[in-house]
Amino acid sequence: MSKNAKRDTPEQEEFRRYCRDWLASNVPAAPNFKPLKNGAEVATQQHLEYYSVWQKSAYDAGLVGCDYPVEYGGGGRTHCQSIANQEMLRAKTPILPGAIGLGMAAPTIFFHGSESLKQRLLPKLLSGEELWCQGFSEPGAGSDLASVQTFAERRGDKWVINGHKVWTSTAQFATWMILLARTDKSDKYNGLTYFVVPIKSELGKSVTVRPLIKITGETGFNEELFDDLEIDDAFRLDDVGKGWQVAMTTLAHERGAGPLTTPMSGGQGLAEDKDSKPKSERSEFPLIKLAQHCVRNGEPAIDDPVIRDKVMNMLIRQVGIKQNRRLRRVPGLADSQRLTLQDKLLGTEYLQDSAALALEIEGPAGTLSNFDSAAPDNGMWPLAYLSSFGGTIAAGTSEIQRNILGERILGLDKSK
Amino acid sequence: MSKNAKRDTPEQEEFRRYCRDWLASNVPAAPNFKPLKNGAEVATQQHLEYYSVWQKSAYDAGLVGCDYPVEYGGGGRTHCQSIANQEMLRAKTPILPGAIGLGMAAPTIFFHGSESLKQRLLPKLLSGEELWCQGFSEPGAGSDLASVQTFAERRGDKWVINGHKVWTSTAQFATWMILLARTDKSDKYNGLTYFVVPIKSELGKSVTVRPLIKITGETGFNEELFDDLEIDDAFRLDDVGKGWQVAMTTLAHERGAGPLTTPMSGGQGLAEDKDSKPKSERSEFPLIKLAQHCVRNGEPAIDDPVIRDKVMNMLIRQVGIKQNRRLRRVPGLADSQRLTLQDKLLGTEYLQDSAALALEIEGPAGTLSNFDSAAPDNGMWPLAYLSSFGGTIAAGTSEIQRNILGERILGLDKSK
Amino acid sequence: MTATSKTIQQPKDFGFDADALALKDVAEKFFQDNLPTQKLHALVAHDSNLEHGTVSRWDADLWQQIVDLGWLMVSVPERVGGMGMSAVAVATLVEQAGRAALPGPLVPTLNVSYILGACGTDNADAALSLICEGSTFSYAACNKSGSWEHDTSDLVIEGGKLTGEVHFVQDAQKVDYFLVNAKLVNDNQGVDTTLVAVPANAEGLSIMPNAIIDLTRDQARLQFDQTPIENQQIVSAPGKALEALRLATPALLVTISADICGAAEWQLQTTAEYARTRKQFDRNIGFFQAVKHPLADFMIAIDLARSHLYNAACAIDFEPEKAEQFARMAKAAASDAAAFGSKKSVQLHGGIGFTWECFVHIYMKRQLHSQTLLGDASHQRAKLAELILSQS
Amino acid sequence: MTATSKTIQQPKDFGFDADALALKDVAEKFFQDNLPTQKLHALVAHDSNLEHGTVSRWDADLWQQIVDLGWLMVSVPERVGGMGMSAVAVATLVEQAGRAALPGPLVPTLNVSYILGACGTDNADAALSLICEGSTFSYAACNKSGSWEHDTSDLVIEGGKLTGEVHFVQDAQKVDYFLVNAKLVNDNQGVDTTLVAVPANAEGLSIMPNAIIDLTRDQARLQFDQTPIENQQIVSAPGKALEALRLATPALLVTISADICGAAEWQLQTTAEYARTRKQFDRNIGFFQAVKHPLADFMIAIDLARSHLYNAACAIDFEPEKAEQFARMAKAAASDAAAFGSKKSVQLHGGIGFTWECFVHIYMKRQLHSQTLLGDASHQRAKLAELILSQS
Repeated sequence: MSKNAKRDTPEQEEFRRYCRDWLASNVPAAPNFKPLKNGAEVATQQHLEYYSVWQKSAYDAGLVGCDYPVEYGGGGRTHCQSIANQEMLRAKTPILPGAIGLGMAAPTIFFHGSESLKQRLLPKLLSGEELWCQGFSEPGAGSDLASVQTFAERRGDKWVINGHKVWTSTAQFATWMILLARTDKSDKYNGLTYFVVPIKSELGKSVTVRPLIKITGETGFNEELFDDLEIDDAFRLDDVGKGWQVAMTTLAHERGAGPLTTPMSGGQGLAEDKDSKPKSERSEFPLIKLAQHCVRNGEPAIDDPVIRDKVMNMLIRQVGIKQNRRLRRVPGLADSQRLTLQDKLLGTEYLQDSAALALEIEGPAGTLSNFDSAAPDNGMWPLAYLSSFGGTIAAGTSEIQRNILGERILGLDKSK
Repeated sequence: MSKNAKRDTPEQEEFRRYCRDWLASNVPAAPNFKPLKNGAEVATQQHLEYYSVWQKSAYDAGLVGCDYPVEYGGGGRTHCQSIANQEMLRAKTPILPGAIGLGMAAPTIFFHGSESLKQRLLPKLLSGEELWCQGFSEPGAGSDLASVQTFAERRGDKWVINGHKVWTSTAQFATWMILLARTDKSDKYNGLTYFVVPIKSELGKSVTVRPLIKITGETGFNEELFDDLEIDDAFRLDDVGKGWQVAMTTLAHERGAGPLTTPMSGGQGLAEDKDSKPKSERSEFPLIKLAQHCVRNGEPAIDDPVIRDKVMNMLIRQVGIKQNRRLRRVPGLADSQRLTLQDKLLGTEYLQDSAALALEIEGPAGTLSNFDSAAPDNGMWPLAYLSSFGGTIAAGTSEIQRNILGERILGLDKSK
Repeated sequence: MTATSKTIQQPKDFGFDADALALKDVAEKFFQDNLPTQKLHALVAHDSNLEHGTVSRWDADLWQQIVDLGWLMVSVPERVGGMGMSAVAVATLVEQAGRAALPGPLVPTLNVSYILGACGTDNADAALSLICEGSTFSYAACNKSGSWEHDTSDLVIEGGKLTGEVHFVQDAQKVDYFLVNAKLVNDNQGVDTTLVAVPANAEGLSIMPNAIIDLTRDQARLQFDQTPIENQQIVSAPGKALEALRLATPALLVTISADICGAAEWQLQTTAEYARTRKQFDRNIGFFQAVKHPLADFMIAIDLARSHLYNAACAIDFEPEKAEQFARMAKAAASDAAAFGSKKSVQLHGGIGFTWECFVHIYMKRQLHSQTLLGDASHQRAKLAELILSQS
Repeated sequence: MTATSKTIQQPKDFGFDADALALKDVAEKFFQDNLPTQKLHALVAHDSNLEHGTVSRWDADLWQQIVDLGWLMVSVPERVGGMGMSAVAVATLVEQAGRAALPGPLVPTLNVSYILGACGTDNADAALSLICEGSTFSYAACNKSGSWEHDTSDLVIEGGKLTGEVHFVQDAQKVDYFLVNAKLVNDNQGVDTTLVAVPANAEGLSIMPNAIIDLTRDQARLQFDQTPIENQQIVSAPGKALEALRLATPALLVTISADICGAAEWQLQTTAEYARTRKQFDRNIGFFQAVKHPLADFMIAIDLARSHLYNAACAIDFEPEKAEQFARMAKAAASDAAAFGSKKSVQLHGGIGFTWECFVHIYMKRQLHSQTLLGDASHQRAKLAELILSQS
């Protein structure tokens, strides 16, 4: 290890040992379905059960929520969640299904919720007994989050909510939703208020959840319609009109930039630990193998120097992204924020461009879907290309990412 | 000829015959320097003399300014300038040195000048006895022409001008300048006024002309400093505060979109008539020959399939631009304005990208300047690459061109 | 129209005459009226489960109208009862069909009409007559690896029986006949590439549909097992099939390029319309140069591709020695324009562009398919280099 | 620092330790203080007539300070009196020099120190001692066509005399010695590629300067006519010159990539500064996405190139079997970043960017030159493909 690597504190050291011991005998057996890579992928009852059991077990052992105070169901430790995360990654545990709850709702409730909300909501959130979903995006509010129109009207001690939210992962399983609503139509930024909303109990009544069909024909997201949903004012976070500021806390934690470390578990189902050195570039870079197997006009595609040039260019991008992630952790050598803000753009555009190149390599066979037995690589590439637009559009489009880089890093005037 | 080709009117037919006859015995011998391709290239006294003699001779014969009224020194004809232009192109005559005068100053004076200015200025402009230059751009007013700061202060019947103009071709030879000046600092668009300014007579007094050195190390443009230049109010075109509207007339004619056809002569010094079919793509597309002669890493560059792919891509662009120009003249098949507005962008970016590719083809030899005897193609390519930025920046940058296309053709909101 | 001048071989207007203009205008209106995008979406995207994606639904009534308009025979020579229109006219018709993303074997049938026209045999003329009567064809020639060359078919005719597999056959579940490229084994003269017309319901022929991404087409593998071939089914003259295919190649490239250009114009206009009306940050998104400039670039790419398209089409009629060169340029330009524009059409629609209900994915998928047909852009450039460099 | 783990061969921090950090910081401040861009411009751009462009002016006093700081010997092994610093430290030093567009033979001398270090002979060590004493070197190996391979030199040593021409020699008018790649003709063993140190003032050596575009370097053709060579000038072991060159190749690619990355960062910051302050249409032009997004893309390209740079440098010390692969990736990424960024740095400066008085052209010209040194991006990708595909 280099001199710059951080040392554990005594508390962390002890906790690391504890985690390691506990994990040695408590990692569950692999599921009998293809392991998921993150909580947003939970799609079936079977998924839900397997991962909820794991979250409860890890929570009970003190590995989830360890930095939260004891009175909110946490472990009362300091800077220990990252240790637990590292050890769970190392032990290739299953993922945690409560990703939106743990990563976004929990810190927001912690920083902006009332004492009673914190006591009521956080324990079951951390244990995974209650699942959460996020109600921010709307058909008319994508890149411009502040333009949400879902309206909450005050009626005495209650709020009545009407509107339409979209792109909600796991809404079909969630007990609660964090919801950004408009409470004042005359002020764009100061007219928003942030609520926690019980949706499961209102399903089929004032809340409708419908699956959204993606460009690929698959489901995976939902939309929700609110029709006179009535909630108590106690479900409001922070003041009326402060919704935008509260949402910033949520987004900061979503991007890993908030003060609270998100509990993360996983490794099971991931091909490679992203920090460890792969055996060879070729094994984790599928385009070379694809180009060796596909025939373009009578010759293996890899023998076409134009294809080769493009494949090498893509390999260089892939290795560069990995090294960029490595570089950002070296103080003195690089500006960590500058590199971190590039990550989403780099990753999502790489996936898109490499899938497009795969289709070029495949030639006519690139027309075949994943349901055609003759499709190379089981038809994953056309699907990967179409799916890649989820990456370049969601959570800040590539266009917005470039704005952020130009504005926050280069100090250019805001484009909006 | 196809059915759609326009037929000459009887007047045009007769005039075409006259031009052809006259040109048959009056085209001057080639100069003993490399023939220039347009009037803006006039750089030496020798150039000036040779081309002024030609312009005077063509004017006297009635081939220049033929559509202007007789009282302003014109030929009093209708739609005949295009005929003269076609015939002069065909006869490969020398270029006309008064390009800025003929193409920009003359129509502006014609549409906006007082009767006495028209009578005084147009005859010597058309005959080429007096050369003109254009004073629009300033260091702070490039893409945003309306932000010119050169100030004209009214003092009774006079105006006193102070300021700084840049990117002025042939200012060192010009008798007159068309000048856009600010007369009201409080109103951006309605605070501009348009003047014709005698600069030669004021040289070394209240007007200083200095050569600007380009990125290539060459000269070719000038900058002018005005220090209390006093002119008569009679030199104003149109009303005070109408400068922006007058300038639009100038720019429309610069882009070939104005009602008056610019006298154009030439062909001498041009490799190929752009409307006639070349013998082969190879002869007018120099990159193939370059790639056959240059060696990249031991092999002719043309044998490198990656280079080949790029060369073919560039050839496709070149042929496409030519066909785009052809297509725009076919009614019913294409939207002529949509295609015409692309022309500047297509042409200038093609020159830039093809020069960049040439440097790639040349490899290490691309480091050599045009003063090195070992440089391929006499070192034209590094020079061409550097010069190409003149094209993508001047007369509406490529960025502005894309705005124009998006706004005027696709109806998108103005970006400014 | 003549091409007498030595320097000007092509007419300046690409041979786009009054007849061509009329055809273009009729086609434009026809598709606007009869196949608006919401109708197309209801037709081909009604089921989002791609597991069932082995046949694209099409509108038989609409198709019959197209047949009745005579559009299958626009490129059939007049001597066999066709309309014998100029290639540029055909290109403008296909552009309009592409703009509507028409499901149906228009391009495959036009392609076969060009190949049959180049065969010049009585049997070929008889097949052309079938087209004039409304029959549809698809050309079947690809081996398993989807080669883009004409001489790589794995099909064999021996003793009057056709056997073997042919892949990537377009609209195979919709056409009445296949024009099959096979090696005729002849005891005396060895093996000869031969073109044969085979009815879709022929004995021993199994049509094995592919599951494909494009929702507006279908594609299949054909399996021939001892399919009997009569002499009158052989449409190419002995030893002349490859020559006929070579002659028809520019037209094949032109039709698919035209389809791509038309679809691309739909993508451009639909995305521009969205950019004119969709508000984010209190502005129509077309205000932002990150939206405006890609759309301008897409427009330019389309117009360059269209310029190449008409140049290539015109060369088919007026400058045949250059036609393949120009057609390869056209396909390269069209494919690149489509790749860029498809991507932007989805991206600039944002979240809604990622949903099944938004129409842009239908066109993106059609374009992805069209881009590879007869070879993608880099393949065209490689072939172009061969053509150009062999002239030295 | 160790590399014991089987899965983690490289230290996570690229071996960027306290010494490296100190060197980087000192270099950054040194060039800021001593070679601000206006001084560079006055130095190298003082004459705009390129007819005189055969030598780049440099600042001898500044150069002496660099020598005194020991920067010529950062990569010379400690056993011969050098500083023996890690490759990543050297990379950060060269980055700072590149950011200042330093005229002077720093990179050529560092390159030669790597080659000599790989030779491992007493004569090579003696040459390294010269570098420690402040002597400068340039490696001379290119044939007329500027080959980027190591075995194509046209120079021949026969009977103790060196004869022939070598091209594209960097900073040839500034260095004290050339490290020459020549074929030694030996009656017994045939021909052997050999590395020879030759003083710039050697008998029979003519230095024929090129007129080049880059204003911050010079370049020349060397003509050797019976230049006498003593045994102690031969620095490579018999039969081992190509092996030494192969070993040094990653370092040669790393130094030029570092220079490019540094210069690119100058281009980015200078253009961003302009975009923050230049007003058009009543806004700072950085407001416009047509300015902002290319600058963001340039930033990303630079940072990817730097990530590759340190990975390649680190591999030289810790993972030598991967070093060439990573170094070729680094040079490809750096060259592509420079090509894109140079273009944007001039374009986004608008009219002023097209003038000689604006500084951006100096960096564009240096980058154009750097891009081709040791092979441009597509050459690196071709070599990379060979390396990767030979592993199967």
